[in-house]
Amino acid sequence: MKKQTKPKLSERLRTWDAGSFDLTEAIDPDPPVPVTEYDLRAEDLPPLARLGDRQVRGFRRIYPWLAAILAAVLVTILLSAVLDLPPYGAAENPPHNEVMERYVARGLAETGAVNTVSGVILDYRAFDTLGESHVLYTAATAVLVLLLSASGGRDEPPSVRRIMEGDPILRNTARVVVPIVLLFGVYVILNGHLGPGGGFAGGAILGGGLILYVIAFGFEPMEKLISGRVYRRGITAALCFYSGAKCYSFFCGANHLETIFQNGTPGAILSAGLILPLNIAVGLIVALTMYGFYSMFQRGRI
Amino acid sequence: MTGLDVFQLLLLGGIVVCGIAACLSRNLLVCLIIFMAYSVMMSVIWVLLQAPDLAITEAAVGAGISSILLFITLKKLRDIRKKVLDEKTDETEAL
Amino acid sequence: MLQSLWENRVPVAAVVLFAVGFTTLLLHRNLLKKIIGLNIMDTAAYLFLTSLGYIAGRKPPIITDGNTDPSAYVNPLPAGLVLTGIVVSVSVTALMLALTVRLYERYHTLDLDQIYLMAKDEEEEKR
Amino acid sequence: MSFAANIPLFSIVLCLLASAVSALLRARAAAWVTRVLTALVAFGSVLVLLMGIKNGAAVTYQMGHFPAPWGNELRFGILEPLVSGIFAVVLLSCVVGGNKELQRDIEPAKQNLYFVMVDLILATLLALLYTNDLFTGYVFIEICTIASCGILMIRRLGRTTLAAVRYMIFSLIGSGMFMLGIIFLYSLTGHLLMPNLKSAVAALWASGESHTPLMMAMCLITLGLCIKSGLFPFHFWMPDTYGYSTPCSAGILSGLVSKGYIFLLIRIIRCVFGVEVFYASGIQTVLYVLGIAGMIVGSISAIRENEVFRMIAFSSAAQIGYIYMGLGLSPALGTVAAIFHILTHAITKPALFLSASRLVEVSGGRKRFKALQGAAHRDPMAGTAFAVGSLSMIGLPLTMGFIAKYLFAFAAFRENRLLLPTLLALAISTVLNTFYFARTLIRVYNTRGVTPVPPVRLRAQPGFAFAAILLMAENIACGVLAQPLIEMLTKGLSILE
Repeated sequence: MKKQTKPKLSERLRTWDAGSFDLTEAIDPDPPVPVTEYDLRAEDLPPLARLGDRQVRGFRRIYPWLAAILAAVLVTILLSAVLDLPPYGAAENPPHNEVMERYVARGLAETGAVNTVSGVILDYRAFDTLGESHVLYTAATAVLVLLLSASGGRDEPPSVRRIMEGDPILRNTARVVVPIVLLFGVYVILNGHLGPGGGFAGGAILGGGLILYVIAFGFEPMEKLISGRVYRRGITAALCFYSGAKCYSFFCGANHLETIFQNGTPGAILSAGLILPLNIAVGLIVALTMYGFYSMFQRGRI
Repeated sequence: MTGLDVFQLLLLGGIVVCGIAACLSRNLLVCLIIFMAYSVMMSVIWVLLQAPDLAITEAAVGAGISSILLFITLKKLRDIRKKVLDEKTDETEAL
Repeated sequence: MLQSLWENRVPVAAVVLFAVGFTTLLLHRNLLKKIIGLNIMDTAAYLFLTSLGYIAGRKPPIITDGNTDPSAYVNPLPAGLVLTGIVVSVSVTALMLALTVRLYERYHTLDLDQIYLMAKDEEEEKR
Repeated sequence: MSFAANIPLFSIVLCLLASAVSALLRARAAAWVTRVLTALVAFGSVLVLLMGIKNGAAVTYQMGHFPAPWGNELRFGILEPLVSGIFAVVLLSCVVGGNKELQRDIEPAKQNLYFVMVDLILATLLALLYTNDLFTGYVFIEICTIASCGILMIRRLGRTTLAAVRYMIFSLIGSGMFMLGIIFLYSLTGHLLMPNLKSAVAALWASGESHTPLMMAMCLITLGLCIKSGLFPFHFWMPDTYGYSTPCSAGILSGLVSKGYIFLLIRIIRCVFGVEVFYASGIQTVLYVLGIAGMIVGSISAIRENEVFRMIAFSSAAQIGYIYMGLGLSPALGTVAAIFHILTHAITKPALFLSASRLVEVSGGRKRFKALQGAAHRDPMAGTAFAVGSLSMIGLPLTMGFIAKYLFAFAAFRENRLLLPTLLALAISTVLNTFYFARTLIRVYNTRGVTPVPPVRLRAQPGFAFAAILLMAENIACGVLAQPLIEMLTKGLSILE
């Protein structure tokens, strides 16, 4: 038995990267046909002959072994460091210091958020979160740059449309599920300061609901709600509101001025000062971006 | 060792196995499905670590949006391949 | 050794996954695999960070019944940081996937080495 | 608190707002928004700098109603506004000087998106300079990575997309390591704010407990930033990245983005690890050795290159080597020299990329050296800018490069142990630098074999002329009036801690 497993492992390692290009096999049961000049070269010649350079070929042979060794070395080094850390789950570990105590003990009074995590990310450490929504915005812009097709996506291949018009089972399921998903997303956004959730989770759920709707019914009905213009203006408005509001509260905080926002009664839906509007803005950004990603990948425009 | 500990240990073993399997699997579709399972298990671990916010976000973002994007990319790649293939057959027929 | 492995079980699993993801991101030739490796690496780091906030036997940091005693809840800060991180990793994933689509449109393969060689050929033909 | 203390926050938010609004504007309007923005940021930085010099101490700016360590903080003394001002001016000249090439390289419908990315890069550079919190640094590093990839791959060449993928892969590996380093530090100290981290790290180091994880954290953070800034042997994404992007992007990426990461590393060494701990850990020796190796290997690769853009890119790898050598040399003088070289490189490299692209443009778009024969006569302004840049890289007196090399040598004389290898490396690398820059200069000024004689002059570009004059003036002004600048750097470095 042992003799059999050993070559199997080495075989596995050798094909670890070389064999993983059966993209066609994964989704297309037909045997791969040479498609272009490049494909012809890549597939008709023996696997590594195209790499004429002997050095490259030698390097390729040791590639998987190199990978295995690197992983093993990395695991050893990191483990040696991790085993020296304070034990996991103990109450006296360094992270559980005065910072955490104030977040929990005074978070409710200072931010008005029942969910302390929301209070931390949207009030105590709001600058990080401001950066984070801009990460999403940057990525959305970069994807737009990459995938926006020159024709504006009007030459959609018919295959896309065919797949988009989902079958009756999908449509009828979507008819029931989509409203629930959207409602749940809105609930998670609005409830962010009271319970688990918040703008990011809720926005992602909303985005998922919109994507499901589009998969079932196609882009045309969605166009009435979210056109390219609505998408761009929505994101810009939400980001400007977010930056402006946070800049105002940073400025007031640094200069020891009172803001006009009140914390209200803890636990009420209209409470926690800026956290609720910020959650809505973040939710809007996330939902639009997620839908935008899908739309860009699917048809090259929004 | 309580029952929850055992459950957590099983999940931890599960994500490690899934992580390695996703990297080693040769079929890309299988690889993506394993990755989805990995994300779902990760969000359950986060529930056990008393971080429900993260669990919701990971379930929606990691297992939801990321996976949808990966699948749509795979589909897009197949479309590109099909388009090129059709053009090629058209050319040979014209000849 | 075994004792400390057990004591630090979550961070141990996290660093193992980090190493796996890291290696895949660095050395795998298939672009989609690289992206999956990236995601595994990121989530492993976040798992590590989350485990730092956990305190055995405490509740999630959502104030219930007006009890604001810090010794009743786990640490909310790592959860907040990870929330930020998850969004970062999905953004990067989307960007990498878009780059993959563009490269595949042009070279019809996902193998980075082959793409590199083809790009080099292209360059020489132009001269 | 004086009003000037609010300027860093306002600059960052203004950049973010500008980037959000530019998505709705036309390309021309977006370009003007970016130009006005960079000018405003530069002006604001001057005000902050004046305040810093007057106070003679660093100001911490509390972000919001909660004091650190609960909330975020910005922190600025002399060094940060100085660097941010120079960065903003360089960015302005890149955007103005590379405008013609931008319009050639980028589809009209996407040109406004380019300026969105540039605004975001400026915002992240400012945030990386000013932040006093490690995790904020991580978030802005990620924005910077994505936006840099954006301005790189916006040019629709296959080779550019490939370069973008490789750039992304290395950047992501770097950010992953940086993140893991932060996590290790957090698990050991429980803090993310730099001053608290510093006292906790010093206490931990003195107690000798948890030595392995602490070293691990320091190594991971340093290594992550080294990979992202392209220290040898992680420099091989550079030639493709700089060589195939549009010249404006090449200038921004080589001159500013990688320098932003190095500046963050200097901040972290000073304000997180602490000088005593870091220079006792042995990491500085690794940086020193890798820096010297990068200087030599980068220069040799540049000599072997036969394309002007890739040559400049490899020369960038060599210059990054200088900076790390200075960091590894000594905490005081060596670091001053390194920061001076950061500024030198930030001012010189964009000038080289922009002028080289003009020279290529007037030589029929071919990048090979052979095609560049006599190019400086066809566009004298580009020729002058290229000459000044090259001489500064070689280190001729009156330029910034000379002062930088002098400072490196001066720092080496104070470190007896490292005197000989440093001087030797400086000498070898200067000879190599001279070789390939002089070769190129002779090529572009030599008219032998070029028809017609005298060569036809092509129409000058006002935008490029503006940028070239701005960068050359800055270079020579800083080279001639180096003494006050060095004093400012020394003072700034001493109040950084």
